[in-house]
Amino acid sequence: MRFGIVTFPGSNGDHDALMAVRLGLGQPAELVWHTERDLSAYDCLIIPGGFSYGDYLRPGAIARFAPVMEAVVREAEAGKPILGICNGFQILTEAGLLPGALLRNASLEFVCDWVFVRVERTDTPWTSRLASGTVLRLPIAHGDGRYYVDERTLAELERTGQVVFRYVDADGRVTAEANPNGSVANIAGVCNAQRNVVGLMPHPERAYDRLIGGDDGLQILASVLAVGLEVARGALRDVAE
Amino acid sequence: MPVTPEILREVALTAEEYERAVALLGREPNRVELGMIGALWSEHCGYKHSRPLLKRLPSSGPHVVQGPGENAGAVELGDGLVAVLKIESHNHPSAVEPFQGAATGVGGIVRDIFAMGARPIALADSLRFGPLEEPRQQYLFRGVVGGIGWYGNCLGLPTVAGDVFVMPEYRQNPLVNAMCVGIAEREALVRARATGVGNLVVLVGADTGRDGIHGATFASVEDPERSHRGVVQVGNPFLEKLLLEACLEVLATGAVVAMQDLGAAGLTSASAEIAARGGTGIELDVALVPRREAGMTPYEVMLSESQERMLLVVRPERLDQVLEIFRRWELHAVVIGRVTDDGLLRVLENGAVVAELPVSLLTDACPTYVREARESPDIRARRQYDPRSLPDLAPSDVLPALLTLLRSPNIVSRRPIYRTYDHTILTNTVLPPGAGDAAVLRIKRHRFGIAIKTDCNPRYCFLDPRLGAQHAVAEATRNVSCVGAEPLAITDCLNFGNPERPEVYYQLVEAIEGMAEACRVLGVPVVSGNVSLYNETEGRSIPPTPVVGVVGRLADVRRHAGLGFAGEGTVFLLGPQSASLGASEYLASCHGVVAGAPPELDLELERRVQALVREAIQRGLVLAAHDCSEGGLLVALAESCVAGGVGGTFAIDELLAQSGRLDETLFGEAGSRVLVQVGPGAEGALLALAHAYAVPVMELGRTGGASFVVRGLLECSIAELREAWGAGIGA
Amino acid sequence: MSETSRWRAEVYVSLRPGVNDPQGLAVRDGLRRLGYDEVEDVRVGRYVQVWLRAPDAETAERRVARMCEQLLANPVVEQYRFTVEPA
Amino acid sequence: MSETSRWRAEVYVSLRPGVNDPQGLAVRDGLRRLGYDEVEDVRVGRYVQVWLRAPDAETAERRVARMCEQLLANPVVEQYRFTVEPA
Ligand SMILES: Nc1ncnc2c1ncn2[C@@H]1O[C@H](COP(=O)(O)OP(=O)(O)O)[C@@H](O)[C@H]1O
Ligand SMILES: [Mg+2]
Repeated sequence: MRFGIVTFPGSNGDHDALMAVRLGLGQPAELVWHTERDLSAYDCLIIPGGFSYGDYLRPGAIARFAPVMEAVVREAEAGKPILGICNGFQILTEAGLLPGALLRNASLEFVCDWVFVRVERTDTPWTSRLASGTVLRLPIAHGDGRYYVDERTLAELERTGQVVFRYVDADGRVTAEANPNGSVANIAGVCNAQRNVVGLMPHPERAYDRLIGGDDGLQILASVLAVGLEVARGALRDVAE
Repeated sequence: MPVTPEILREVALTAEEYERAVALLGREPNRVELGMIGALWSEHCGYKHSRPLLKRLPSSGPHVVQGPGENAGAVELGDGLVAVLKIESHNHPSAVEPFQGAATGVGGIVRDIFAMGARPIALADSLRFGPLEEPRQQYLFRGVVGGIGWYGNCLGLPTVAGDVFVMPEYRQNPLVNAMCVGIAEREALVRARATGVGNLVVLVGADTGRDGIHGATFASVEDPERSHRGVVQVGNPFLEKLLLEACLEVLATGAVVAMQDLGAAGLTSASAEIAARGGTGIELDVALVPRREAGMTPYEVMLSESQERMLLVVRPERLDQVLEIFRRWELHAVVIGRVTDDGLLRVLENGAVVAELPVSLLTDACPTYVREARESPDIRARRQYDPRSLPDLAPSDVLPALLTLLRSPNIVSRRPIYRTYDHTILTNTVLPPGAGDAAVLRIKRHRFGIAIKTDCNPRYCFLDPRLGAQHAVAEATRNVSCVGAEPLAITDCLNFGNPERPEVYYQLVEAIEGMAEACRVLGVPVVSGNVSLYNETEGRSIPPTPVVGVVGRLADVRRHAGLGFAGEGTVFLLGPQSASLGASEYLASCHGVVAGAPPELDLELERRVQALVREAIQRGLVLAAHDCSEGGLLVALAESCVAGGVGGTFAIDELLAQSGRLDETLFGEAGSRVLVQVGPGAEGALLALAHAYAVPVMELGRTGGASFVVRGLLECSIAELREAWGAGIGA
Repeated sequence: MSETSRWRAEVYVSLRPGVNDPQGLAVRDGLRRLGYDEVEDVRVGRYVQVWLRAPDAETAERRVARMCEQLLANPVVEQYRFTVEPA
Repeated sequence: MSETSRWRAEVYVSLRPGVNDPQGLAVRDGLRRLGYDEVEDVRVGRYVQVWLRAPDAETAERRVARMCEQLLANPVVEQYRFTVEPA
């Protein structure tokens, strides 16, 4: 399954995503330049972390207008699996592909640590192989990760099941202490109404090997392979007919 | 043009130095030339006081691929790879504007690394402040840590190690030393030598503004806050990230002959240095330099210290290829001049010559000074102090003393700092900050890994600069050995006061000689470094602070050790069984006394202890290893228990019997001491190994449970220790 | 661009009333710690100055308004206000 | 505090002229990429609103000025301007 990983000026998690997919998943992956206008060659897309355009003005605010984003929007509407990680999550919310906004951490400090997140929904391509309620241990590294939506929208997201990941303690309980940045309802990740676009602040692409602290991230990245299998089966069917 | 004393003060040249310049030049330099000479003859660029002394540091060794003299040093790692390392100070700018001062310090050291053609993979920072309870120090602390995090995090480099020390003497002069480590293919290393007459000089990166003009000179005079002139530099890590990626891509094409970052004294220093190293000349036209502001004079353009700029020497026939790559990265790159064969640095403005100086005059001809060295009698007297004149600690006071030490800013957890630094990016971090005595990084697709740490106990150096500098080398390398790595090389940052004062010059000489001796015995060369003098205000100098940054190599990165005790095991003390209280954290924190002689250091024993620890780890005998530094034995035991979340029961009766004093036994400090925890069944092997290395070894007790017990002396819960230590620095 | 003139816009971006502003709270507490007990509330936002060319004030204002909509403010969490004057 | 009234101060903090403003440059380039070619320059600063109690406008202004000196602006790189009005 071919992964496309978008590099914006200032992206710095693109190479980690590349390594996670190649070394961790053993799948082909390529970096895609921010001026690219055609993403049809890829089976899924990762919008990686970093500081696109230095996070100046607002994280993701300037990157969302990069030429490649028109293609990203097209692929999103076409239902292609897209994962926004950290700054990628911020870019997708700025672009309106995901609801809400990511504000300055409540602590006002950048925070780098390992946290626990609970998988709330398994009906997205990025969580399809996980059991609901699974607790994953993942790294975070961000200064603007406080997820915000107004109450009405929050209720809507909960109703439609668009909350995909929540910060929890080691035992899977949603607590204030487990919330590293003041996100509403401990939200660590959400998806769009169509469910194919997922964004989260934690870094699954930094957790693909025990030697560097853990490999829980692979479970997220591997989930999307199921979609790859579907695509492959479809192709075989076509050949058969 | 008659030179007035004002003009000379402006460019920080003495009358004698001016006469020297006139004599060498055979005429009076004009204002632009004078500014250029002043900048390159400053302490910061010219190393006037340190150059004669630095020669004493050993800089060669079997692993050394590049010693001092280039933008950074390099050591062999194996499989054709080298580690490139360098440390640099940004003390004066950080005293004026802590956030931007520290941030631009990180930017500068990173450029040094990729100028060598290496990909930066990690940062470390060594910080010194006054008492953190004071609002001003809080402001400096938060600003500095915030600035380092902002720049490093945005660049996408993990900050994985460092050290912090607090002493009142740093109030007016905080220290900010940043270290960067990169990896390169040995064959792909770039030297900053402008060769090939007719090759083009290309400037790339930020537009040039009036930033930090005279930065080099202001880093060479006392009292940063008053002496500071020019516009404070504001860093742009975003631009640096583009510059980093683009420069590495450009270097890979082979179109580039040389690359040099623009740091202190900007264009003047960069062009003079590459020409000097290349044995050539350079001609450039300031009118071609992209400006951020209108109306800048040639003087300002040549001396601007605007950040995020690089100078390249490019083969004319490959220019388009180079410019195309920079265009793709949306970077501004222009040809501003060419390499000549006349050994002159010729500066034009729209074709008209505005300055023309022999390159050698700017670089080699810089005067050097050997000053009078005399130790301050006050410090000598302090060193005579006998800690044993104090009443010994009562058993009932052991726990309070331990908790006081665990809360001391020089021991308490550094988590509040490194939690704001991205240390997982690049997915190489095997032992993150706090997990081990040094950070451990893997090198993807290779079996070996590297370890990084900085250290320097300025209290030791204050009371005995020679011995203190030896301890700095010993502790930094010991920390690296304690994670299982063989120290390969050192990069040092010599932070001192005004060398024109005999007692400061004495400290400088002693520290360098001490460092040199330790490096020789431990077999670790100094491959790069930096000197920062005049760190003093109103005649009050900082303690001598020769910060030592070490890079070590683990043959098999999977074979490493952290400092946290892991479950049940036996804990041994390796190394000297006696310790002393002179210059100790205990004296300072519990008695408010900064005096006495620092612990003696047997460098031969140090070498054996480190070799022993490394072999024990490589053989897989070790569950945890932690060196005993500030706070001594009991603090080290407590740190390893808290870090591992496991208690233990220890006995110190034998040690106590030898010393006769409780305070000395529990909190006394000594070099060459390491705690190791081994699993059931490994005890014999460790003892045999210690015997083979002729290293004293003593069993201290066993780990397990949730309480911290020293037989007959103290019993408390790990939680209580964690509460004290875990409060965190600056809290 | 010959018959255009130069304008300076001042754009004030602040968080919407509902959105809490930890930075504002931190500044408020900082001020109180410095003895400014009279401070009741603080909100921290962005102050963006834009110098642009336009034939007339109306055009300048129309363009700046679009800049705010598109880039300078995020409608999900922020509100903005601006002024335009000859530069 | 009984006879004091409520005031709202608007503080505009910006980088001193000549000080490098990477954020301003990034926003300027961003706007141009969006087709706002008429944009010549952008500077980004802080917009701080302070609600405070004071007996009269003069006192309010004097206090806010001191707040700016002490905390709201960093004199080394920043300059400020403010207005005070009844809230
Ligand atoms: N300024 C800093 N930045 C990042 N990490 C730091 C800093 N200071 C200390 N650390 C980390 O905190 C841990 C403890 O540091 P230190 O007390 O210097 O250890 P030691 O006493 O063994 O030298 C180490 O992992 C060190 O790398
Ligand atoms: Mg220490």
